[in-house]
Amino acid sequence: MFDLTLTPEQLEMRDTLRDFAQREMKAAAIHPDRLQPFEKPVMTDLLAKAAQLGIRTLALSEDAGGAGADNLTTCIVLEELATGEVDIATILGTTAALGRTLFDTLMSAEQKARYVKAFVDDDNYHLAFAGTTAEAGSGWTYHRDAYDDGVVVPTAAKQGSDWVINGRVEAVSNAPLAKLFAVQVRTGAGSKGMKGLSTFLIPRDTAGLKVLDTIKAFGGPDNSLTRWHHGTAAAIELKDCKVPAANLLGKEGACPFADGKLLARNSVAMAAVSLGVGRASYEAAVDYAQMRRQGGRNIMEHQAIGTKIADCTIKLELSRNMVWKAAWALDHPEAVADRSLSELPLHVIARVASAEAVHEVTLLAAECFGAMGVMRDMPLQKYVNDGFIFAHAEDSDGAAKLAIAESVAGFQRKAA
Amino acid sequence: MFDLTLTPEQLEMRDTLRDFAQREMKAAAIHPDRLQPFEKPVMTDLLAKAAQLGIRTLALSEDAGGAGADNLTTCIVLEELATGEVDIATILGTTAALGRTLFDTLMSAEQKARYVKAFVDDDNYHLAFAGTTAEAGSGWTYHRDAYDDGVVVPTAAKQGSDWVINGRVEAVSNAPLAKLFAVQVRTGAGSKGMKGLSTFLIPRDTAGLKVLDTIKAFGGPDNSLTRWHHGTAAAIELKDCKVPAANLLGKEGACPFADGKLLARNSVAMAAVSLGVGRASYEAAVDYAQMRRQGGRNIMEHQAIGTKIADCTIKLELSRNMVWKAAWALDHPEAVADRSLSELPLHVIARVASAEAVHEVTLLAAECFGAMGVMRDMPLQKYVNDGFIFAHAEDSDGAAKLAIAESVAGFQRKAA
Amino acid sequence: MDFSLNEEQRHWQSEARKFATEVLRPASVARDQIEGGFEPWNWDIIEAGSKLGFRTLAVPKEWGGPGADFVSQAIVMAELAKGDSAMSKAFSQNWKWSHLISVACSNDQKERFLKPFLADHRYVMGRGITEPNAGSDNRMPPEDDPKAGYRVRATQDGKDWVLNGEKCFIANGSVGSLFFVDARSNPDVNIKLGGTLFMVPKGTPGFRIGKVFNKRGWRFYQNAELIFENCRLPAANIVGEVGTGSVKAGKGDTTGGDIFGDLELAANALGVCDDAVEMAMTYARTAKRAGKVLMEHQLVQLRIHEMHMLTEALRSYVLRTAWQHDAGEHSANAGFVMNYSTDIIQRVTRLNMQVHGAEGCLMNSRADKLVRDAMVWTHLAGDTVQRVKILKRLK
Amino acid sequence: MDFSLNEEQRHWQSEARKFATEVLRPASVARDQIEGGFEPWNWDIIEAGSKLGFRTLAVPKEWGGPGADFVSQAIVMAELAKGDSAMSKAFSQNWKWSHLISVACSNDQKERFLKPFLADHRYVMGRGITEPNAGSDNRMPPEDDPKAGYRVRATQDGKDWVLNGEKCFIANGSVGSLFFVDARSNPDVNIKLGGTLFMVPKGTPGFRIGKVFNKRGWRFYQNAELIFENCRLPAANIVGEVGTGSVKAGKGDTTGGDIFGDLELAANALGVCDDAVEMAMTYARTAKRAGKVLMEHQLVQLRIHEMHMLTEALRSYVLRTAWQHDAGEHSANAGFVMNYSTDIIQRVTRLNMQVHGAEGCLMNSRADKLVRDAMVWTHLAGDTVQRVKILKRLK
Repeated sequence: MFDLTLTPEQLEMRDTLRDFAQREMKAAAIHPDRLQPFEKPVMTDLLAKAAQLGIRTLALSEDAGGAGADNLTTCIVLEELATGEVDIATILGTTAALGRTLFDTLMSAEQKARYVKAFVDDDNYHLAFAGTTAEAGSGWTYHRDAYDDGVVVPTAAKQGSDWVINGRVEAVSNAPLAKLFAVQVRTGAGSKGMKGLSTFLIPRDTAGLKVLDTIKAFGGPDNSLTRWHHGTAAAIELKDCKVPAANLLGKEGACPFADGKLLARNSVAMAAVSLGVGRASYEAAVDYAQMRRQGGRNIMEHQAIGTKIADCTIKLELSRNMVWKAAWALDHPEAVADRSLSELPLHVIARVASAEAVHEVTLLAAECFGAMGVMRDMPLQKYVNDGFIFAHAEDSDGAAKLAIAESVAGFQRKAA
Repeated sequence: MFDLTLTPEQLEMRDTLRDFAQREMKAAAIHPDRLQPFEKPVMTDLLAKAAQLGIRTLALSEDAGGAGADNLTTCIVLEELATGEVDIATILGTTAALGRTLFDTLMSAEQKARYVKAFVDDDNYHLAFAGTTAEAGSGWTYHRDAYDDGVVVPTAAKQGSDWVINGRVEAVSNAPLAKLFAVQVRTGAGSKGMKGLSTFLIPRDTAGLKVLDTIKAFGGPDNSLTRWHHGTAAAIELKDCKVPAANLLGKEGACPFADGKLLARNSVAMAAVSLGVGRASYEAAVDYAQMRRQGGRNIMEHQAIGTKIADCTIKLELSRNMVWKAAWALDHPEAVADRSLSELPLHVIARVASAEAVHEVTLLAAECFGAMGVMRDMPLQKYVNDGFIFAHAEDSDGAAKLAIAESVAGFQRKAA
Repeated sequence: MDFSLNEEQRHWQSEARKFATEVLRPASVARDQIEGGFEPWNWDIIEAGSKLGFRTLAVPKEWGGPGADFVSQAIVMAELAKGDSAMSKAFSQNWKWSHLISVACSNDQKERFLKPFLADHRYVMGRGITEPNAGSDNRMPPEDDPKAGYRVRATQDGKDWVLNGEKCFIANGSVGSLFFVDARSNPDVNIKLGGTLFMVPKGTPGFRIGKVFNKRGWRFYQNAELIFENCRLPAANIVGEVGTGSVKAGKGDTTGGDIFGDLELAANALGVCDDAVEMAMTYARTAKRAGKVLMEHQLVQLRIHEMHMLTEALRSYVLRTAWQHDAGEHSANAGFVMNYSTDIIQRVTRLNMQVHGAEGCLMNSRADKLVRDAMVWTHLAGDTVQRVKILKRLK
Repeated sequence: MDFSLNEEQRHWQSEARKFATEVLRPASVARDQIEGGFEPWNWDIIEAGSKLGFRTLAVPKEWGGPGADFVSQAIVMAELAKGDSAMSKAFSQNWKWSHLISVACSNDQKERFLKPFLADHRYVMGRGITEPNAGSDNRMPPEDDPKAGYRVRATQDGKDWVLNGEKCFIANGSVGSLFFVDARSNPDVNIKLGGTLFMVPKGTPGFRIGKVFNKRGWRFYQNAELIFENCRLPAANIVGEVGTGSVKAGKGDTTGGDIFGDLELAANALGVCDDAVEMAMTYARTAKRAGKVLMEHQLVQLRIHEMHMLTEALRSYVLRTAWQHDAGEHSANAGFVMNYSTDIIQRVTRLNMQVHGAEGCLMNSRADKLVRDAMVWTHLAGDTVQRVKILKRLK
């Protein structure tokens, strides 16, 4: 029965996080001293505080020691957190989503027994997935079979009961903080594309695993590249990294992440994070428009500003509906079976639609601020930048739309 | 508890109407002989058939003899109907929404006793509201008090226990078919604006009530105006039209429609109708794109067409979410009280957002058809025209957005 | 740099403006409201405009035409289109073919076709490329499919050629006296190698008009099917060589874009935008909402601002491109400005409709007409295939 | 009509292109990546460009300047901006004030200010209008509120005037040698009657620089607070008459728009768009997705097509407007093309970023820089107040 009522627990979590974001995070996050420099190190004290509120283990099952929150609740929480600070929301969202996937879905009982207690107990314990999926950039192979040359991952060779891994993975989200990595490697010698991939659990302190420098504001030759992600990320390097066969996640040569479905949870979480940024910029604009006087009235009372505010309102409302729907759908596959929901890839639609909407909202919000919208001591320019990053990610841009079109056409790609 | 599952009844109604729209309505609605001429008379046989499926009394309470459908179910039904033919969906949607409002909400027991049986029994019995509301065009008075000179309605003078009404109302939806009118009149001599308005129930056969010619394709001096609405409409004229005081709806001088809130149901219904048109054009484009070959493949397989299809998919998905949310919200004011829903005017957002989306969807769909998108014997050009009408209505255009901005600002207009 | 018009350009501008104001505009909405595909057409309008030189404007002076330059042509199209876009197109549609004749045809062909064209005020021309299964494939033949593109078959029979097949959506189809028809002289190779361009006069046995299309926009302008059933033509009716493909046969492309066709649509769009801006300004200064004329509402100010701004940008681009044609400067601008005009005409006519708004259940008929006319650009001037094709013109 | 450049215009174009390629572009991203508000500034670049005439380009020949026409000015700005938008603006920012001096200042003032400006390669100028509570109210003073607009107070004291108050967001604030400051000589009437324009040289007692703003875009270009605490100026530093309002004092408006200021931003945007188009083309021809270079993907083709199309439309409009200025033709185009350039620069730089896409967690720094530079247009050249104001220029 269709019902948009939130549970008292959901409302309470929303209140708690909204309060935390407004009171504790925001002042630090948008302090001019933090806004002006290019580098914005993760505010680790706030990250730990947020972890103490249970966000890190939010989605982990209650049995395993988490809060067992469903995807919708997770989205509600992450949106609030992101109104306070986007990197913290991204880091926690990544760990929370991976926590559920790794511990509750993929690990064997034995593996879980080895790692879950430390994960639950340690507020600074984060998770990272280092790998690629068939979904990543699939739009570029629109209506063609998968193109396999792009899939380069570390290789693993069997050595007794161990595997020895060599290779490098660029730009692994959460890597600078993660204590446990799920690393995709090629075990099948001579295999290509997404076939012959396996995933290993590798604790950070494993010999041969090196987390490289955190990605900085500028990089590349002559600083020709600019940091372009939320959260925190670094490359990892594996040099003769020996991992016991017991750390293999699932079956050899059948990487559970390969088809990308397990990461739908993460797409939706990131969509919720984007909503938080959009809302932060929108709320700033509404407040300012009701205070700033020009033309003999508060600027809110001018039709031109009113139109911008209304456009923001509409875009955020529509995006949130879509994100929540996609989140709920992930937990309720039966709703597709009974035809309450369509078979469209709702998580992709949510990610694309919210990214575009939030991008536009941050720009409209900045316009309300005039020159102050580009000053580095003001938060608007950062919200705008955050919005650009959401909108120009591989999984939220034109190629992602093509994945939607393929689904409409019922196209099935032969895996490479 | 958040839940997007539809009831078996909702799914069944959707199937029934989808089947009816596809099998019975569509062939007649988009037959070249109907598409080519400017005039498109209402297909009264199909209208009656749809009425026999119970759509006319869909929202009327079960006690009163209707199906007692909630707003969400009504929207699901109207969307399907509109994929078949937009005018029939509009007429039925108008009658269904007014049926609930008039019989179940506004009429006294005595009034209901007089009219409800005929309404329920007669498949050709339609309803019309002739009047104006403070909401209509309120955006133009953005952040100013209501402007009263615009409110011109017929006047009523007491004569014994009767009221004698004189005046004219332009462009009354459903007037050509309606058997019962709710007519807004000014009873308070000297009153201005929305104050001093009353509403009377006036059966079509009342002496002195004349329904003028149905609005045709062209009108105005030198045919300088073009028909620009869905459904069917005509002006009504009241000449010494004597109506017993017993036909007063509610209290004298307190027109229940004045603040526009009762018509929110109608906004949402029309938003659902717009979705149906958008979907019809979208489905036509998807079918065509999977059949038409150019460039050595079905055009669906070209990225440029895939992008258009994906954009349509996203827009329709987001609009439907919003319309359903607004529909559900109308039946669940408690969800605002418990903060599951915001206090925004969701019905306005749904109307504006769906109108814009459907407008864009019909244009994108027509683009997929090339030259055939503008030929009058093909349905695409009609869908495009329908989309324009949705997008350029007073309650879906720029001024409507300003009403949303006023709500964000918490602005309360002094009624004129 | 100098943007001012010379005397001849000013002359054509004022002639066209006068004709548009006095003849086209008064007939515009009325003809648009006539039912049917053919019926909105009117020969008197064509004849009146022809007498002023608008039908033959592009014919070179040495062949007895006015020989107006491209800047003048652009200005005339825009001025006429401000009166009625479809009527303007009915005139300018002839220019590219008269241009084609003078550039690519033999003297014999010129004698046989250019002279009657000049002499007869009701002689109009068209070109048949599109077929039911060959639309964008004619514009951009897929490399991996040599059979793609038009399929009307041309078979040699002695000294003659025999055409069989169907063309659809052909401009001036129902009223033309002469058609340039692209046919496949060799069906086994791609259209650049197997295509030949024929001149088919009205009345040729085996050639007839099929269905006349009934359109949503540009209702005055004619569009029909051409049907060839053993239509026999002398080899003397071939433009250029057999099997050179139609672009090459037409010696089409010397300035980096189509010599004229692309600019034509951009200039026409400019006239429509001018019309829309004027309509919106006039209306906004008189109609009121909430006690204030529309022009005092920011909502409307921003719409009209945008309309005016986009129209002036389009004017600048059209004039620059016309000048580039005249100067023989290599550029892909003709194609780009055509695509650009698609975006602008649609945006500007829609904003005009928004400014007018719905009055109760009715919309200003001309505002509605402009939007419908503008929709024609979608497939003529700005679909994605055209954009991709034109991008390829860049060096 | 003639769009070709004359010899002088071609000269300035090639000089500017060379300087942009050899000096500005190599320094562009590096200076953008320097932390701080003032720090990205570099006097050597200013001096090098000044020696080539770019700082003083608009000073009339009779006063010893290059006296370039508006078309040349537009071309130079675009060429320099293709190297670096903020650096281009740092040069052209001086042109309007040198223009103002030559048009509106007394000979005595010219002697005192134009001569040193010409002589010193590091002499740059600015104008102070905006204040914390007076932004758009300066552009479009509300009719019902005479106190709206700038509030810096100018009080007469004997033959002198004394300024008190603060200006913010003042271009060249931290590096200028001379500022034109709008002050309120009569606070009780609106700024058109109570406003007076003062020339305030650096070093005047009571005048100092406050905060230097740290911006997201145009990081090279300076922006600061000006603070006046009993800053005493001789009456000889008043431009024009007391209480004529700043526009009138500056004899600002003889072509229907600001003589120069509006065109300046449009021409600068053109250079940025040219840069973006070139970047996108280069990248799309080498980077691959799914085994094909980006340029073979329709997704990317359509983006680059749009970038090129919009850039050429903007170029056409900028050049036409520059010519209109030179011809003294009345038009509101300067304002419209400025607003237009806002829309175009933002769209084109964003498409460029989309073409580049995210490479893992990194974005091309220059693609990112262009987007940030483009954001500056939002409030300088295209906010809704400016659009509404410019619409009012239409007759």
